[in-house]
Amino acid sequence: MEFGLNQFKEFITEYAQRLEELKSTLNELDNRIGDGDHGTNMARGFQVANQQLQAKNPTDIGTACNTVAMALLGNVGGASGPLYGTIFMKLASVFKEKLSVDDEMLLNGFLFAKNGIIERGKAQYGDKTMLDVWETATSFLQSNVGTNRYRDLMTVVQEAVLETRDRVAKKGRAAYLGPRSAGTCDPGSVSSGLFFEVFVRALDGEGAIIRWETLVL
Amino acid sequence: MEFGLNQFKEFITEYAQRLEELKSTLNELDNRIGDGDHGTNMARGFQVANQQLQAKNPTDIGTACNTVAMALLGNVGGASGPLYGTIFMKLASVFKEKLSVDDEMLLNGFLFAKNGIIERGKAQYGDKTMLDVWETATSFLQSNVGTNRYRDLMTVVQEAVLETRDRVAKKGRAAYLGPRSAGTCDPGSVSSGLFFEVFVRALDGEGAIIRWETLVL
Amino acid sequence: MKKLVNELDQYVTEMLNGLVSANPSLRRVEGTQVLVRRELSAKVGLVSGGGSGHEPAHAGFVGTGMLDGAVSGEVFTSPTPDQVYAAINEVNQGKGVLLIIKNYTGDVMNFEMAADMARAEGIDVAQVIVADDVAVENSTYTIGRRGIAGTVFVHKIAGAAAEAGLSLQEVHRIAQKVTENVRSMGMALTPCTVPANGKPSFDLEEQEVEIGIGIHGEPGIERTSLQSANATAEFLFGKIVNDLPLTSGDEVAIMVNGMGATPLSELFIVNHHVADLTSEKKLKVHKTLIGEFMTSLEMAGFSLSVLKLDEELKKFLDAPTSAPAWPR
Amino acid sequence: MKKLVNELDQYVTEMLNGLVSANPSLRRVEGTQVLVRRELSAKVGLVSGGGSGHEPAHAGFVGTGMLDGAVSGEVFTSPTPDQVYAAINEVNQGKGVLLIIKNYTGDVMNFEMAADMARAEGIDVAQVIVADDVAVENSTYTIGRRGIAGTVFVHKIAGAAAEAGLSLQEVHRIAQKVTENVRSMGMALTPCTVPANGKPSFDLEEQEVEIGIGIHGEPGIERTSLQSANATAEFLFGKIVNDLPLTSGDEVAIMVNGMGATPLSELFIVNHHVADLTSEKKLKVHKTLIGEFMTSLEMAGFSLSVLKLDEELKKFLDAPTSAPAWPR
Ligand SMILES: Nc1ncnc2c1ncn2[C@@H]1O[C@H](COP(=O)(O)OP(=O)(O)O)[C@@H](O)[C@H]1O
Ligand SMILES: Nc1ncnc2c1ncn2[C@@H]1O[C@H](COP(=O)(O)OP(=O)(O)O)[C@@H](O)[C@H]1O
Ligand SMILES: [Mg+2]
Ligand SMILES: [Mg+2]
Ligand SMILES: [Mg+2]
Ligand SMILES: [Mg+2]
Repeated sequence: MEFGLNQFKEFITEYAQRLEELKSTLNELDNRIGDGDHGTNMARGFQVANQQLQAKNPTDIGTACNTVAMALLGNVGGASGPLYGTIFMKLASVFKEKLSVDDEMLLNGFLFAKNGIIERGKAQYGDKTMLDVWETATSFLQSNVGTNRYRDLMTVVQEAVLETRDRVAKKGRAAYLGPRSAGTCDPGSVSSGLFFEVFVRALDGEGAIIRWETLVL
Repeated sequence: MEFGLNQFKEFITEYAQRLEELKSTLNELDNRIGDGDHGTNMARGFQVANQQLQAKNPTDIGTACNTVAMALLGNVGGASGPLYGTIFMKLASVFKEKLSVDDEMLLNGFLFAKNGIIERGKAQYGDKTMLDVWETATSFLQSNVGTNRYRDLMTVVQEAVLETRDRVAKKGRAAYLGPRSAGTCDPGSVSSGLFFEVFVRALDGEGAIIRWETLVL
Repeated sequence: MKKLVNELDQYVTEMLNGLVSANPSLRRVEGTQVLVRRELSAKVGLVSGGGSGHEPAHAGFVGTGMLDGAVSGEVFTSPTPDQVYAAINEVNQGKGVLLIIKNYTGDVMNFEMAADMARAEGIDVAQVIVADDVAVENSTYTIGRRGIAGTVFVHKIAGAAAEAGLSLQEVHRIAQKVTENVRSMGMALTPCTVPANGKPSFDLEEQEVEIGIGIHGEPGIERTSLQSANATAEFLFGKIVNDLPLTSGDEVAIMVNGMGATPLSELFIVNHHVADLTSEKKLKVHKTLIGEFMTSLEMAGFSLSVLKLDEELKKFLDAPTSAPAWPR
Repeated sequence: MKKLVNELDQYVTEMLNGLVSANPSLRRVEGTQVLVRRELSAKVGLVSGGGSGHEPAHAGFVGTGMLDGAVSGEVFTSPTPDQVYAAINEVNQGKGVLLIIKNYTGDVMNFEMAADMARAEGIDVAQVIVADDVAVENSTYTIGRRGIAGTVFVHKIAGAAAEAGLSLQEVHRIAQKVTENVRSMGMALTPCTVPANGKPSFDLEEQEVEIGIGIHGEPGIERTSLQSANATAEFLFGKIVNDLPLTSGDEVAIMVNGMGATPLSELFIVNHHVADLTSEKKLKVHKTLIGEFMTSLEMAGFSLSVLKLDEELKKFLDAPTSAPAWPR
């Protein structure tokens, strides 16, 4: 599989659009165990990212990732701003000057991104943060090499998102709720699940649309 | 008819008790067209008046009225404090040193009281204040001399209270509502209607208990 | 009713105790609901007050350069004459006392009775009645307009005049000038609940508001649907400047007063547009006060006040005060 | 959702404009959501901030003797690093800048990234992370406690130290001392509604309250039934003094902070009992602050903070400031 510059741009455009659609779902989850702004934050940030991508029209994926990273860092705020900003900065460093990236490079990018989340957020797997999804996604990709791995990725990611529901948060704002944080899916995990949903579709043009609003609420 | 010191004391005791019973009705009316405290104010004031009457145990009606007046002036506040305080000060001046008062003296006392309300509050008949009730009551007593006049007084007073409902207030807090003050009985008129209800019962031992809560709400 | 309270009949007493224990410059007059400055100076005394539930009014404005004494009645209930008299008597330093009264039947009657009592004791008492609420057209009723948040400007300016050593007659003249030049109007997004009553003062649908409210939880002159902050500010501002003769170049002071539950951020948003409106009218805004000055318990909403200034009023408005509730 | 607002995406911008136009001593840094003192002096710079919705925090504490700059993010959303960097850059007078950060993942990450940017530009940046909320037991989670209203004490005391001309290292040491000696805990009677979200942050029954809340409308650590003001004060005070080593004779400062919609009268009632509790513990209350300092939009409820004082902290706590939201 190859992932080209245009696919990347489509990916961002669609992710921004899906975030807008799921804004109130993400806000609602964050309301239950946080402060109710995760949907607003993400939708705002990726709308700007998408606009800047159109405006600057970068000619390689690395630069495109950087444009997105800068837009997120400057427009998301909260915990998710630095974290998603870091994700795209790390992707930028791996995809530097590339017009298109292959499976291996993609995996490498995601691994770098995941490690970026850990460095910045100091969370561990199981802490009920977006890292839970990134850990699951990257380790699946790492250990499953084969034609269907991107479609199957979605099954795995979806499960990872839903698995955050019963966990007690150990990092982020939800952690202050203690045991009361159990019972609600982590909003950042949902936005990261959505990230992979849209990515898979951008990659092979077909991946399913997941009805997160019914799954996670 | 004669109205003696003990009857006066019973009158205050029962009025205090009835005010306590009707407190939330009076508050509710005042909520609709005022600030919701008329019941609380009156119940608080007459509770203290009753206590002080028991404690000081005055030996004539004039002194008893004065005791009540002072208790009201010092414990009611709002618009009704000075007005009911004035009522009892005026009664005190007419009933000075009396152990019992007759029909004529009662009428005289009520007329003085009514004029006291006018002096202090500067309202006119029809302004949708307690004066509407006092005007009606005193002019009925003045022009109807006969055995049943106190029982009939209650019919007249009850009507006078209910007639305040459709009026637009021209004095007091309800006046600021303009036309919106129409449709609700004036709370001060209700407490004054209650005054006459309890007075009639104290006088002849039989007058009916009026179900103000259903009539005025 | 959901409130941080203990026994309801102790509401005012506990409130005053909690307030005094946080403000060492205040003293409660023994056996009364009167708070006075701990250090009184030889000058005209200023007393204001009214029902409780308007905090920080009135006790928050006791301090050098503002009030000498504040009388608190029960919640939304004018204090009784003996309480007001106690305040007058306590702050009187032989130079006379000015009463600042908001125009409500109860307040006026109780304060005037107290003034009579004090005069009978040989104390020189003057009074000013504040009636700044333009919601009610002056002509319709003989009772005159209500006194609302504009009263705080009277406290401040008359207080500074008294602090400057002016005579009772002069302080009274200046207080009167403020009342003649201040106009206010308020609106509510939600009702409030008098603790002893336990029920909301009115019911509003999700998008309804009350326009032209007083400061005691009363309904306003009309019920309308909620408009934007800008449109709301414009409406109140329009009513006010229609009534207050202002010409381009005039200097004004503005007060955006929260009714109790309105986030400060919303009051700032309102002021953002008030600033536009004043500059359209070519008014010079000398000072803007934003915050809670004269509240109605936990009511959401605000009032807007505009005070037309001259050099004398400006001087006293800007004079220093130690009153805790007057903003820096 | 019933709010005095215009376009929701202009909430913070309009709020800042309305605030600046009322406070001539503040200036908005062009193109940012940063407010700074109009007159900066040659001293260590102090920057604080966080999401909006906590008004008067943080901009209300900008003034001589307190902060030099305040950064406002979207409502309840930590500001982005470029905004924080703009504040650092603007207030830096060559003596270094102290960042006062509340311990939330987002705040810490964004402020630290900004600090890195500033250091890369050669600016000397130190930081203090406030984690005063005793609701969360320290041991359970590695994230540490939240920063809540106690932060305002850090603003005040570190601000006075900077104003006195102390070095960045000294100001940092003193700020650190405050964070080590301040404890807070809050409770909510009602939720609040983030404007862009439109829904209440949680639902409570008529007699339910949330205990141990943060300042972003989050639910607390537990939901209980509403107790009396005294019992509530006692509970929070107990949690605080259990955690803060205090012995009889110690001097403290108290803050009773309204969350946004609580009438001041209720806060006074709370303080009435806090005063009893401190005197039972034989603590000497050097200063009590009552009012709104660190709010959560229109949430009803309050937080209690206790700061253990020594001579150094007392001196700086009592030092003058011109910040509009610090009470006289
Ligand atoms: N330390 C962390 N490491 C990884 N992810 C985190 C961490 N803290 C928070 N998150 C993620 O951020 C999400 C919350 O983002 P958002 O609501 O936008 O920010 P905030 O919590 O500041 O309001 C959480 O749902 C969680 O997935
Ligand atoms: N000027 C007046 N003259 C006669 N009665 C009045 C006048 N103003 C008010 N009242 C009476 O007082 C009642 C309100 O009393 P209350 O609620 O105790 O005081 P407040 O209006 O100060 O809250 C009104 O219902 C009315 O009957
Ligand atoms: Mg959030
Ligand atoms: Mg009333
Ligand atoms: Mg009243
Ligand atoms: Mg947030």
